[in-house]
Amino acid sequence: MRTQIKNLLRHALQGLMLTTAVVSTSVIAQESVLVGAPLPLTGPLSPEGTKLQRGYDLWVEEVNKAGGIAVGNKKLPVKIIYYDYQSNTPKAVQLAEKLVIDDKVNFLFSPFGSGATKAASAVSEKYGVPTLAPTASSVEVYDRGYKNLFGTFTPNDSLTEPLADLVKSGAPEVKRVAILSRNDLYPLALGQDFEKSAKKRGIEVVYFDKYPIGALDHASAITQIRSSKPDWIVVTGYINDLILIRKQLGDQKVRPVVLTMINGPVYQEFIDATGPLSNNVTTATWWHPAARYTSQDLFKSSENYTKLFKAKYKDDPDFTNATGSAVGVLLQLAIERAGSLDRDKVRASLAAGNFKTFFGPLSFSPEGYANSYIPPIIQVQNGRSAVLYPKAIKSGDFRLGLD
Amino acid sequence: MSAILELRDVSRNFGGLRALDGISMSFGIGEVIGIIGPNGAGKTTLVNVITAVTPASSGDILFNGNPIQGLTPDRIAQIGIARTSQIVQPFPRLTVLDNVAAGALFAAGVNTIADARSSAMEQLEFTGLARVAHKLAATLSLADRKRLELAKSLAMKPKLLMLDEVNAGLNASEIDAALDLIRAIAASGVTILLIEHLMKVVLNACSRIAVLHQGRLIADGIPEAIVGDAKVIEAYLGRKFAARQRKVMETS
Amino acid sequence: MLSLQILINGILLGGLYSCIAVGFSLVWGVLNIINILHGSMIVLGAYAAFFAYSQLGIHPFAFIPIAGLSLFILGYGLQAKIINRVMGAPVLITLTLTFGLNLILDNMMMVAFKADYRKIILDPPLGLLELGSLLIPIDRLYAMVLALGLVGCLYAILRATQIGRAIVAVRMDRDAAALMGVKVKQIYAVTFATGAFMAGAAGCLMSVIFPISPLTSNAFLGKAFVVCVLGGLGSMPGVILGGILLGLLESFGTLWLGPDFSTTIAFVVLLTLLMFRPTGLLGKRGFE
Amino acid sequence: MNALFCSKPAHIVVAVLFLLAFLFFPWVANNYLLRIGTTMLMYSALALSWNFIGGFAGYPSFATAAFFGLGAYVGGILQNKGIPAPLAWLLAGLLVTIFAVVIGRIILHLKGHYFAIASLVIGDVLREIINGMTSLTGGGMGLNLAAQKMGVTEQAQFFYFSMLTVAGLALVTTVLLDRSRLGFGLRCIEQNEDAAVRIGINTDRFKTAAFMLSSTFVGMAGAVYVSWTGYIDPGEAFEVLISVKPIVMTLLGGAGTILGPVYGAFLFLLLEETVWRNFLNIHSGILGLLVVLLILFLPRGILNTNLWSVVEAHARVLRTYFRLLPRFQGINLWAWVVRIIRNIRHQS
Repeated sequence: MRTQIKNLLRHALQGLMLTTAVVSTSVIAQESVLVGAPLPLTGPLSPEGTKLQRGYDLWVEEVNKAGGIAVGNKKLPVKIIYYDYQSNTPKAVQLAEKLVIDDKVNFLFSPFGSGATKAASAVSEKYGVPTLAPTASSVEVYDRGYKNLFGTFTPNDSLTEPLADLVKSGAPEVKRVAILSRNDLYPLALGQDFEKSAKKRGIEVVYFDKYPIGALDHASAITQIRSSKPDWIVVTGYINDLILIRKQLGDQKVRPVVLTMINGPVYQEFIDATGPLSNNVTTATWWHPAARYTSQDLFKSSENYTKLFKAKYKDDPDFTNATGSAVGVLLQLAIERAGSLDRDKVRASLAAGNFKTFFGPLSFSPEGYANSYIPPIIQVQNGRSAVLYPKAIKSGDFRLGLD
Repeated sequence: MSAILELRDVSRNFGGLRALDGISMSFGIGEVIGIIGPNGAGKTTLVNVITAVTPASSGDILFNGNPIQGLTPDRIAQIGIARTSQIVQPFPRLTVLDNVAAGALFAAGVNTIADARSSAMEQLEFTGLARVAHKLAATLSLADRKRLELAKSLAMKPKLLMLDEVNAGLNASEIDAALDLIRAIAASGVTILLIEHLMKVVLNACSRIAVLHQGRLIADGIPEAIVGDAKVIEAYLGRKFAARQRKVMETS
Repeated sequence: MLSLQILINGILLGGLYSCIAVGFSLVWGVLNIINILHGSMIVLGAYAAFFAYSQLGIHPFAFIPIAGLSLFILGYGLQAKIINRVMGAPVLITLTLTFGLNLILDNMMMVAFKADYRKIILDPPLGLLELGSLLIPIDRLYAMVLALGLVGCLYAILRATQIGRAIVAVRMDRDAAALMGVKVKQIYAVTFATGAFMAGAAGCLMSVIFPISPLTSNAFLGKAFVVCVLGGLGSMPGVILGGILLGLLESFGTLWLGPDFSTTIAFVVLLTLLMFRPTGLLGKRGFE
Repeated sequence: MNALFCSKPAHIVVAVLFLLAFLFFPWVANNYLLRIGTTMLMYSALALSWNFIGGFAGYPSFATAAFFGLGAYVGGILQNKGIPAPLAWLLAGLLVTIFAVVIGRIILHLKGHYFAIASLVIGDVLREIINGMTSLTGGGMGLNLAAQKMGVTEQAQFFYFSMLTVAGLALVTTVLLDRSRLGFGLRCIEQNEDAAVRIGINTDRFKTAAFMLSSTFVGMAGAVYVSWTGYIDPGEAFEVLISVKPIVMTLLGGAGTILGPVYGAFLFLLLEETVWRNFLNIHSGILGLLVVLLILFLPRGILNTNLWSVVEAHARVLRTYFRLLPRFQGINLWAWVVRIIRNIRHQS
């Protein structure tokens, strides 16, 4: 028995130390730039997790192909350390700390989504590790005066405001809006921003309610929406919710002038799973392959990024893939400007902003979210997504009604 | 002789069925009463009603002169009414000793586990289970398990002990041993209710016999009286036989 | 008008829930086992239907027997080889075992199919039934029919066939049945397999109605739970009743308290029912 | 009176060493290991708590998550209202205990599956309610705590020792319970409730007591946890795995034993940290496999079983199972297991 415990302890420590050992040696010599990225590779968020990882991987591949990141006079290759936090926020926090302490990473990419980012940012703040958030858009994430958190997403209202404008101008007959939000940090915040944007433009909010996470049926909520006779329906949530709700809207022949769903319709998955019902659904997103930014980063331009992504994955990049690569190039540019891996210097150059990336021009508010580009508005038209706004990359005209 | 337990017009209904029908009787201290009757006569129901497992539908039950209906089964056990059941129910993964100690601990008001164990040991000596005191109860033979039930009940320091078919499944010699045990217990001033459906078992053990039939008390008296009682014979052997019996008696 | 449509929604949703729960209830009733695998089995059936439709163009409804049968086999294997080892063990043991098995199955599906949501889009779509301004989505109508159908078949099987009577016997008194020469272990396996069959059948339907992914299995399981307890264990009519009751609760809950509380009242009702009538509305006593 | 190991001196030594190790761990560990240690202690507290109702009384409670989540939210809200952390933890523990008594009175007359479900549903109801009370709990937005004004290492150690205290309290309670009248009665209830009533055990009161005990430390752990991570949302607070993991751990170590839950938690975390990390996308499957093997071969847990007999009984099967697992980090699992068990055998 005694020996058993001894064995267990020994193997425990072995197990725990091993990863440390491997990494830390490489750190001391600082032969590469180490970035830590906790990802939800399993569990409910695994689809998003894998998308994000693709984005990261593409960037790493390209950087290292080009010899690495220029730090001062020498070039260092990039190494990302991934851990799966199983879509479980506490585990994400735990792994973020492991990455900082054990794996001695220089910088962090935050976990997926606003909730986990918010939780994990406490760790990076604690250790003063500049952390880039690829997928956190709710201002609640940035409202704690943290110095180390920088997000590539503009706040939610940067999606709701232009959309509301578009509706106001493109569909003047729209007077009444109904909003249905998933009761979850990001979708709920988004829903509330839609409420504000609509009210601001004199559009009456005739219905606003939240549905629980994991709801299997929306029929009765939809019946109520129907009876409140909205011209515009806004639904926020994740792809599975939206697929189901779109279908059930069809089941009750609810056909508003405008149907907005965030965020899902930008994914091919959504179009495949809803078929014809996906037509004329509007949505907004932070990036779209149709984007036409030219950049200083190693991707040169949005088109080129799309091309490279297609070459690697035989698939169009969506905004989650793109933001994954975007935090990469952002970090790279910041390091190269700082000319060192020193966290304070890099933090400073991040805060300075003015990065021209394929994802768009990136500068950050004092709180740390991007405030420097206009996220495109998309509408699904005949099974393809067309950009309605901004003008610069417009590829389709706003279509009203549903078929 | 003062009564330890008194039943006044106690009835128990299951839906339409009247399992006990206006039973009134009383038991004196140190008495050994046999309660007999064919299957379904209501014997076990009577025990369950007294122990509040299935409360009486009507009537009064007095223990030491105090009404006890409305008490929960565990309270009943604590005030000194113990029972063994047809199907033995030991705590399989406790030692024999602890099985008995449990009785002492929770019913006899012994406060520490240690004391409970020591008083349990006495009961084991008494019931002749000392040899297996530290075995797990699950490992005992049926006869020993019956003894264990008995020892457990005794450890509860009962004033009234109801033995429900203790002898079922025992061979002749084991039954005799059991009966000796029972007499010894009675001698220590415990009132014993011996529930049996075999008449012969109770005849030589009991000072008094009560006969239940279809939930009614049809006879209550000394063994000799009971065996001659026509209603009893009828209940047991059916009307025809009873009639013939009567003829036989008249002619002689 | 509004509440009439809500009523219809509720009943249709109820049909869906019954459909999900029927196999689960059978297994619970007869084997006295909570089959945590049930949700994943539904999803598995749904995937089978999905691929049958997208690859071979087989209509999901036509595919019901095949999906059911393949799950029947899977279920039989699982029961005979693994679960039978713990039959009659305390709740905790059986529960934990099926929980573990479910983790494995879920993980396998996750590796095989990824977590992406998929859905069958029927061409032509099943469409709607319109009664004045009242709308009835036909796919849900089918779900109701299927649920009733499955329950009906089961009822028939349990009454009419040899094996069925054996199942009933085992449910009522396992030991007695054994004495009567019923091969209890085998009956258990068959029953479990039948439950799996029904999961598979339900799955085919779900693939038309819900976005399918390994992640949805728990949602299905949860509903099956509630339906069974509401309706009463092992009572086949109870499954229908429980399902519809749950459907109505959620629908009117949405109307009165808002969608985010719809599930809450369902749970509260469940809890209250457990307090006062643990065996559910139509349940038989003795499944504890 | 029970198959506890505390009879054998060798075991006592092991236990003491094991516990001492935890006392001195912080001085050898870095912050991450400290975090693992804290998690391990949290699991121990949860498992020990479940052992009261599940191990001693034999009632399959799935209410752990409910207690944990409630404790977390109460603790978090109180702290945001400016109440010092340790006080908030105590209050959380207290409130959860009261809650448990109320609930216990209601659901403890249920048995088997029905009790299991009822206890499971409590967590769901709480989740929905807390989700709805947005103004107080932040609803789906989650609840945030102001970051501690402490150095990194101090903080790590502070929470380690806080968790150690909670787990320690749970352990002490277990030891006391095991020797107490209450514990004795609970074991009787676990083995035969009817007989327990018959010998004068007030089963309602006893079961409620066990249920109550199983809540207190979980509630405190939840509260400590929320101050530790600084963020909680309904989804995680009432995550069903929080109810399931302690059960697996306790079964693994040995239900109804004193240190079983602690050993179980230790082994469980050991697996989580060593094995599963090396199998990124199949670890839940491996957890499942572990559970199944556990139920099939060790249903009564390590401390309740003569491991050697089990291995001998299933040697062939076990070997094949272990062959399925690749060697990881140079340890040949099979040889390892056999070695361990030989050792135990020599000890006892």
